[in-house]
Amino acid sequence: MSIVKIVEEPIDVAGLTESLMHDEYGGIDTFIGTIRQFTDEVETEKIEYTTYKKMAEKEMHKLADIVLAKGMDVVMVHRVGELALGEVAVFIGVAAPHRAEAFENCQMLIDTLKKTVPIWKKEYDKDKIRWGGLGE
Amino acid sequence: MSIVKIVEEPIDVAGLTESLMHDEYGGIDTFIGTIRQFTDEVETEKIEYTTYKKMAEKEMHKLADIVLAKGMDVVMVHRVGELALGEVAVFIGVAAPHRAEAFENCQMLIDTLKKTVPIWKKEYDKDKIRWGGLGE
Amino acid sequence: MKVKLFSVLAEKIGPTIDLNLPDQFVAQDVLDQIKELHPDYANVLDQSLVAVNEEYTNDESIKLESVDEIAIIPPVSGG
Amino acid sequence: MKVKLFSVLAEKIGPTIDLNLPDQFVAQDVLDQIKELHPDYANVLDQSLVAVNEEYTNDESIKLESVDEIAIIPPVSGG
Repeated sequence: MSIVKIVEEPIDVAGLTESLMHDEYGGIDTFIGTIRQFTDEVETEKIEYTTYKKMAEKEMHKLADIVLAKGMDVVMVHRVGELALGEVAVFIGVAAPHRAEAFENCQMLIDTLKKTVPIWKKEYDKDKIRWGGLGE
Repeated sequence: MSIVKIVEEPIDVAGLTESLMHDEYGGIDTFIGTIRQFTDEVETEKIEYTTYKKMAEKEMHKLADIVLAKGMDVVMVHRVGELALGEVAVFIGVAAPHRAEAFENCQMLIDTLKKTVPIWKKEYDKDKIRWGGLGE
Repeated sequence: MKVKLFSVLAEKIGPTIDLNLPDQFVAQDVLDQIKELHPDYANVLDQSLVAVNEEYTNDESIKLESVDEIAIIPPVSGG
Repeated sequence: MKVKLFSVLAEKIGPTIDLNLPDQFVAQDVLDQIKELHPDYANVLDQSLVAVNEEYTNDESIKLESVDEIAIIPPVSGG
């Protein structure tokens, strides 16, 4: 049931949410990350995500397995390629018997994904191009 | 844009999630509460929710306003009537510029809703009927 | 004064109950009057709050003339 | 040995770079060799990790014969 992958096509938020609905779980927490227009003063026009796909999916599975081992269901999908404003870059979802653990594990998954999964963003901002994650 | 209401018909999870997607917000956290089959040993067959609707919506608006005042977008929808296993009872969603505040406020909304909003469940369990929230 | 009932109280007693409330009273007076009429539900009433005009009340004194609507709120259990 | 490059390094240098790695080495040796060839990207390389066979490495000693695939991982920025 668990879905963990990198995709190039648009993320089907409704279908992935649906996949987390099971009679045995009462609480589902989902996180949806979209392309934001403004970061403080900086205006973004689009973002290009690239990945080291095999390793990225391996790292995502490591994270998902931690949550699956606790008896929850998990969805982790990240899109790569060129994304326009408002498009969904990442969908994380956790279904659990109780809501506190759904929130806790969903947040852990997105926080850790951002630190360990080899995906990179090239941000086309109005003033210049920025590479995500790089100190200047 | 904010949607806050009590409904009798099935909750449109996909449509409500969609309503939270805006170019100005990068992070959306949603909580979906469904009818769970088992709570420890107790097997549930269906749940009937009733409400003091006018007051419930007033209390929900009080909560939503706290989050709206912080510049986020909010959805809070609770369904009442008779719900079968797996059906969605409540949908809470928060769209925010940054993910930490989306998680924090979404969890605050569902936690507080469960304490203050006049909605009651009558749980039809296999062994007997249970009224939610009542000490015995 | 018709007092609205919900949840188990509505199912057992009915959607409203008629009480004679004085010009000035506190929430506990309302709960006590119902308890006297329906001692079987003392346990639920002891866990309930009183809402006046769709707002929770605590221990404050309530003027009958300011009351448009009054309701007993058993422990809530939405979500 | 072809070393995979990603993100800004792939765009500026190319998707792979050919290095002569000894039988035994550490991650820093790989980064240092690339730095020597492309001093302009020293700043990015100083922030990068090395992955061997799709696993992050730290300071451990790596045997060339155990390496099927080696890649430079600049600071990640998904999500």
